[in-house]
Amino acid sequence: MYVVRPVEPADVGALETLLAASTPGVHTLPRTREKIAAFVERSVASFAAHVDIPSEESYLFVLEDVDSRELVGTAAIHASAGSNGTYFAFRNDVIQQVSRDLNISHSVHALTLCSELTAYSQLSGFYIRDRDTARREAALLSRARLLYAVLAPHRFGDRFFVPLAGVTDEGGQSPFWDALGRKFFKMDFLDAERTIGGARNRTLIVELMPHYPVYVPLLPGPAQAVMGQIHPSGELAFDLLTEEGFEADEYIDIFDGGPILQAHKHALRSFSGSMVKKVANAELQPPTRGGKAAMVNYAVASSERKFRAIVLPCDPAESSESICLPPAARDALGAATGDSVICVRI
Amino acid sequence: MYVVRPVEPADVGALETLLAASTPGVHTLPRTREKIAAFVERSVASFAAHVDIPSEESYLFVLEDVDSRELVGTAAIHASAGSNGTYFAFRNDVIQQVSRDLNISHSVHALTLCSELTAYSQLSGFYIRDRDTARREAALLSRARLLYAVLAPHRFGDRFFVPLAGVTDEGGQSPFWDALGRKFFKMDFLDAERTIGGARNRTLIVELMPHYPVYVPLLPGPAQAVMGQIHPSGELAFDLLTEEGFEADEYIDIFDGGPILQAHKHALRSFSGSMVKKVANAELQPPTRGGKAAMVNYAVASSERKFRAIVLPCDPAESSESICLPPAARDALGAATGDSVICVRI
Amino acid sequence: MLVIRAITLNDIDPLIEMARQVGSGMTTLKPDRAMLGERVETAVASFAQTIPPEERDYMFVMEDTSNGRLAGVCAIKAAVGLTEPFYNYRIGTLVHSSRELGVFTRMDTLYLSNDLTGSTELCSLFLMPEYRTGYNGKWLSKSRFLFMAQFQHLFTEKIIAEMRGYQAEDGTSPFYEGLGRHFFKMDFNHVDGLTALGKKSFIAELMPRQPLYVAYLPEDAQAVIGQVHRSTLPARKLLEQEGMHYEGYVDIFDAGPVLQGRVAELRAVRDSVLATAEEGQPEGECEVTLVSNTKLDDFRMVLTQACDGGRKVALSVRELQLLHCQPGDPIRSLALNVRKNNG
Amino acid sequence: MLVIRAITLNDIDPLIEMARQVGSGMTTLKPDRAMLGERVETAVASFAQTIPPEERDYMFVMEDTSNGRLAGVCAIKAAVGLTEPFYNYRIGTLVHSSRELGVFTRMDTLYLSNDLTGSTELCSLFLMPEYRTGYNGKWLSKSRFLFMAQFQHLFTEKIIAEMRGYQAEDGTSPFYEGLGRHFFKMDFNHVDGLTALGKKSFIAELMPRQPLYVAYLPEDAQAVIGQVHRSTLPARKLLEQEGMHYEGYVDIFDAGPVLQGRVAELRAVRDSVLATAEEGQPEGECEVTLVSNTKLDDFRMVLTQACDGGRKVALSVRELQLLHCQPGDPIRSLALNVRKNNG
Repeated sequence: MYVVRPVEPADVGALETLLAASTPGVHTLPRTREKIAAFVERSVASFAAHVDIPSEESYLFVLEDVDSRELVGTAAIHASAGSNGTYFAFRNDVIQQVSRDLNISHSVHALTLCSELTAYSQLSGFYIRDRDTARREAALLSRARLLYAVLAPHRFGDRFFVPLAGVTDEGGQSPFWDALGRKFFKMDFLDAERTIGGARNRTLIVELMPHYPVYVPLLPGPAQAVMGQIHPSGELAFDLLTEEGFEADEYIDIFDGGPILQAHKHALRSFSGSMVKKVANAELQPPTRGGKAAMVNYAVASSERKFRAIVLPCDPAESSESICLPPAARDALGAATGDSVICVRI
Repeated sequence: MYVVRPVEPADVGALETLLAASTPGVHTLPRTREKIAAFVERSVASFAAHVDIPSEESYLFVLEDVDSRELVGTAAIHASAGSNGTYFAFRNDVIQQVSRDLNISHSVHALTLCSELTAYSQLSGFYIRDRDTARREAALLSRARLLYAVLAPHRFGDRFFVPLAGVTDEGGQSPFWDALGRKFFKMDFLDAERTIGGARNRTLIVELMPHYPVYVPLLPGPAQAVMGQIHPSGELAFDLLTEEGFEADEYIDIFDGGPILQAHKHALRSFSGSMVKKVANAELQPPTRGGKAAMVNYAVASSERKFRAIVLPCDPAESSESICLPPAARDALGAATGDSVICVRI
Repeated sequence: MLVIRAITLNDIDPLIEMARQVGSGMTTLKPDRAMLGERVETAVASFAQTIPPEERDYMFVMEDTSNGRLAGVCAIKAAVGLTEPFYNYRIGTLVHSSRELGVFTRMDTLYLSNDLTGSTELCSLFLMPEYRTGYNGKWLSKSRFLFMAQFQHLFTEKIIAEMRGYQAEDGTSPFYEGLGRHFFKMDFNHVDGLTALGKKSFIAELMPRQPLYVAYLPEDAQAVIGQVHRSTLPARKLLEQEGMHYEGYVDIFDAGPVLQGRVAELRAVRDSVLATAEEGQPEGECEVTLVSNTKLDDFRMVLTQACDGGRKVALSVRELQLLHCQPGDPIRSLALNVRKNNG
Repeated sequence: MLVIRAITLNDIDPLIEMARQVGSGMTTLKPDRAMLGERVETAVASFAQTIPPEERDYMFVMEDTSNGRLAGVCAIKAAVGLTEPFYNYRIGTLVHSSRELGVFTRMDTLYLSNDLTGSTELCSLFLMPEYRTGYNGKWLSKSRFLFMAQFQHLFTEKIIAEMRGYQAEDGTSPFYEGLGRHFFKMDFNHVDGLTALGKKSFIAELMPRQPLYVAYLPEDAQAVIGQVHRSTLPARKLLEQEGMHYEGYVDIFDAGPVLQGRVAELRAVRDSVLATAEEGQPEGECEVTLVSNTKLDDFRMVLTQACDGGRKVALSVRELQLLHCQPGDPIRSLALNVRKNNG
């Protein structure tokens, strides 16, 4: 069994080992012990903070193997993307071009530097070690952040977004960057990402990036081709997020042209589909209608104050006031029979 | 009893009488017999047309008093707002301004001429004679267009919008126009509306209107004050449309600054809340659970081919496969027992 | 002998004949009787001052008096863009700088503009191939400056001349291929033809409005911004000698440069001399000089030898006849060639 | 007697003293020892040519040799905007025209630009109040043109001068109140002070980037675009006489005009004369003339009488001393006043 829980100070060493394998420029995660420790510290403070208005809080979750106590994944969420400045993205505008005289009608795409995502909450730092095999756990890890937001809505905005890494070649070069950012920054993609620390809310962006819309037809073919395309490593995250209800197409990243998925919380299944249930004892409750075959996977999360989330197969719980959890699940959640939990189908 | 039905050639005279009382610049309806006849002719052809892709079709509905055969209201819907050009609107952009050096952070609104609404379907021409007393019939009239779209989705876009008349003074002057359009058009608001015939998809708009964002703080106070505000005559329509699921705030009209409400069809109650039911005979069916008190108002619409819509109080029909209609209602709908209709709570 | 003179209504037929030889590339001189006829009428009214200054279009013809044929034509349009928008790209500079990163990037930018609205335009210069010898081309081009020097009060502060832009060997415009084609979706010649017909609303409809960084364009498109067609190089040099400069305005289709000048700073205005006609032979150290009469309604000019920087102009009887002048009449002179040491 | 000369390191203290008297409004001359000291060092290196041309900053002082005090200062900055963005608004024209409606609207537009990046700037002109008599102000301002005429190869093609913008009686700027204040949310003087300190990133962060129609601004803001502060009118006229023009660039805060000129077309470049110093008294019809030596590393200038358009300059022994010249040395002269008939 795996559990998602807030990161703890004691996790720093394990995280260092885990994140050594993450890809810079793709996973927006720290890789040095010092930076990892700072991130963990910030997260611990954020979970402990009393929040009135979402601001600089940053919450880091880890996926832990309950048996071996090994950390196998991370996922984070920032309360407000632009709390520290303005979060910049390219908005994908469509301009209708019609000339009745000439009987011409077509649309031109233009990328406009915009700051609309500034007050959104931002998902990031999604990394799982065995991403090809652990699909169910990956789904839990990705969604657990949103379940936390369901439990603690005052800590987050009404809208969420997730930038996914765009396409780069084997050498770490980005065709999108080469056509755009490089002309203004005068440096390589990886150098730029290193310099800016993956951030999109810095003053230097407004100083350096183009203020006028970029007409897509003027971009070289390779740059156009990767606009809104995900890095292969992001496919799993992309699938999980679109299943969740996130939508692509409207925004792309200003550096690598990767997609930025976004949604109002009402459009997200974690919000619209989660149900509050009382914990019941699985052993005491006979399986209903049709046995194992009818069981579905639920992500179940405990409380805001002591947040834990697990995924497990259960009987459909829609029509019941309670959800039946076996002892191991209750232990992992830290929830006793009769406690309230929220659950949502995965 | 009132019924909403497609306009017919024989209605021209009655429409001329009805629309004489509509307000130019507020109701985008023709007022001369010739133009009314043309609109009716176009509507008749549109209803009769076989449509693959929504284009220049324009559907006009009338609200008729079944007993007196009097016409008391109109409502229209255009299949594609920009079929005849590009539909222009101002998008209400918010620009985040942050200077860390100076510790300044605020947002600036800017209006950008955009063409995003071009492929939307457009509701217009909503007019009802006794708008203060006939609230239920007004709701029917407004919604009937959407029920027709539910029945004939291939005739319309996935998104809908409705421009509502903005604020003008007693003399028909618009503070928003005076601050913006007048500087480019060099004419009075009513002259401009008359010249352009209420259209927002004409070449002359792209020729004359500003191509660069208008920073709202630079507009005079009276113009800022009326941005997104409705003309008093539009309050009823506004209320009905927001109940329906339309959202304001994102777009305003380029001429008078009035709000443009818009929504994806999935967000509209006519789409998400309408149910297909079989017509049952009200006399044969005893009232269930609690009698009259539990009855709710339903808008009921018949088929695409011979469209009629009425509103009437019924027993809740959610859990039933049929809806019970009295003979008068069946007559008005042209629906026999056993026919399929769609209905939605009003 | 050749004389340059104000056009008359009698010139319409020969002018149309000449326009047939111009070929494409000059949009203001098409062999269209209605268009050219109307234009000559405007020109005649301009010299007669019966239309307002900003509507005038002064056309000049070079006539071969030996056979009465027209050898060339040129014009000065008093003000462009007052009835239809006159579009250009203006090249500007934007600096993107971050002190934190130590990055300082200076970028050229294209702005779609109508800045030159109302400028006086030198245009419609054409010399018949058989007359392209000696000083004829130079004289025809520069004749307009002498006219402006004489009638300076008729012209706006600024004058412009549009130069044909660079074309590749195959006749395509790299600038158009790199920019305009993406928005117009048609061939350069088609676009060019539409503008010649005065159909310009498609520009407002289809042209991107937002400032464009030049760096977005393909390199071959970037390289030709402000570059003239090979065959236009000599014409450009002539105008630059007279005090016109490329100031960053280019054609929106082929990026050919617009040369600009202040009337007050033209060589002709600074250096031309108001003198008195006398009959005789030039004596002493002379140079080739443009000499005109000072009559607006019957403007005429010859090319001859004059001394003392144009202050002494001895004209032959034939030349006086060509100028419609008597000895003692006022004349204006300007050396054809720019003096090395300008005073 | 007064002499204008290249600044030296010994001038730092008196210069700081002078800067105390300048008051606000001149951002390049603040009484800050570190800033001014560094600037004088740059100037000294500039005259000595030990730094690259584009980094140079030629400062001149007017010295009263009777008491050794500094009477005034002025400077030529070789290139602006190469280390920090140099912002201006450029006034452009956009035409909105519909043939169908018969509407033709010509509108002025403000473009935020860095177009003047790299231009040579005339700046930091200040004359002590007690010396504001006679020709002193004119001479001090124009001295820079004679320097540029002598060392033309050191300057970019174009020069600029920023003029203080219009202010209302109460010291507020109608342009700032109508535009900048909406975006900066602070007082004009505060904004002005920040730019003086070189803190300019807030401009990139807060200033609206999109072209603005002038018609959006309140009328009093529109009216002052390109207008100078009342006290700056004479300075503007002086520069215009020398061949500088307002070409539609203004300050982004107060809309004061930027005057621009082509070095090759300055009166000083056209009309100044390279002559030979001789000792004696001026004879014949003379006029007040700027006379300088031709040494970059020890540039010095006096104001005196000269004849024959400056070709004949007879200097007193004292003047020769002030110029650090011997009879027979080359000198350059330029009439202080513009001649009515320019040749």
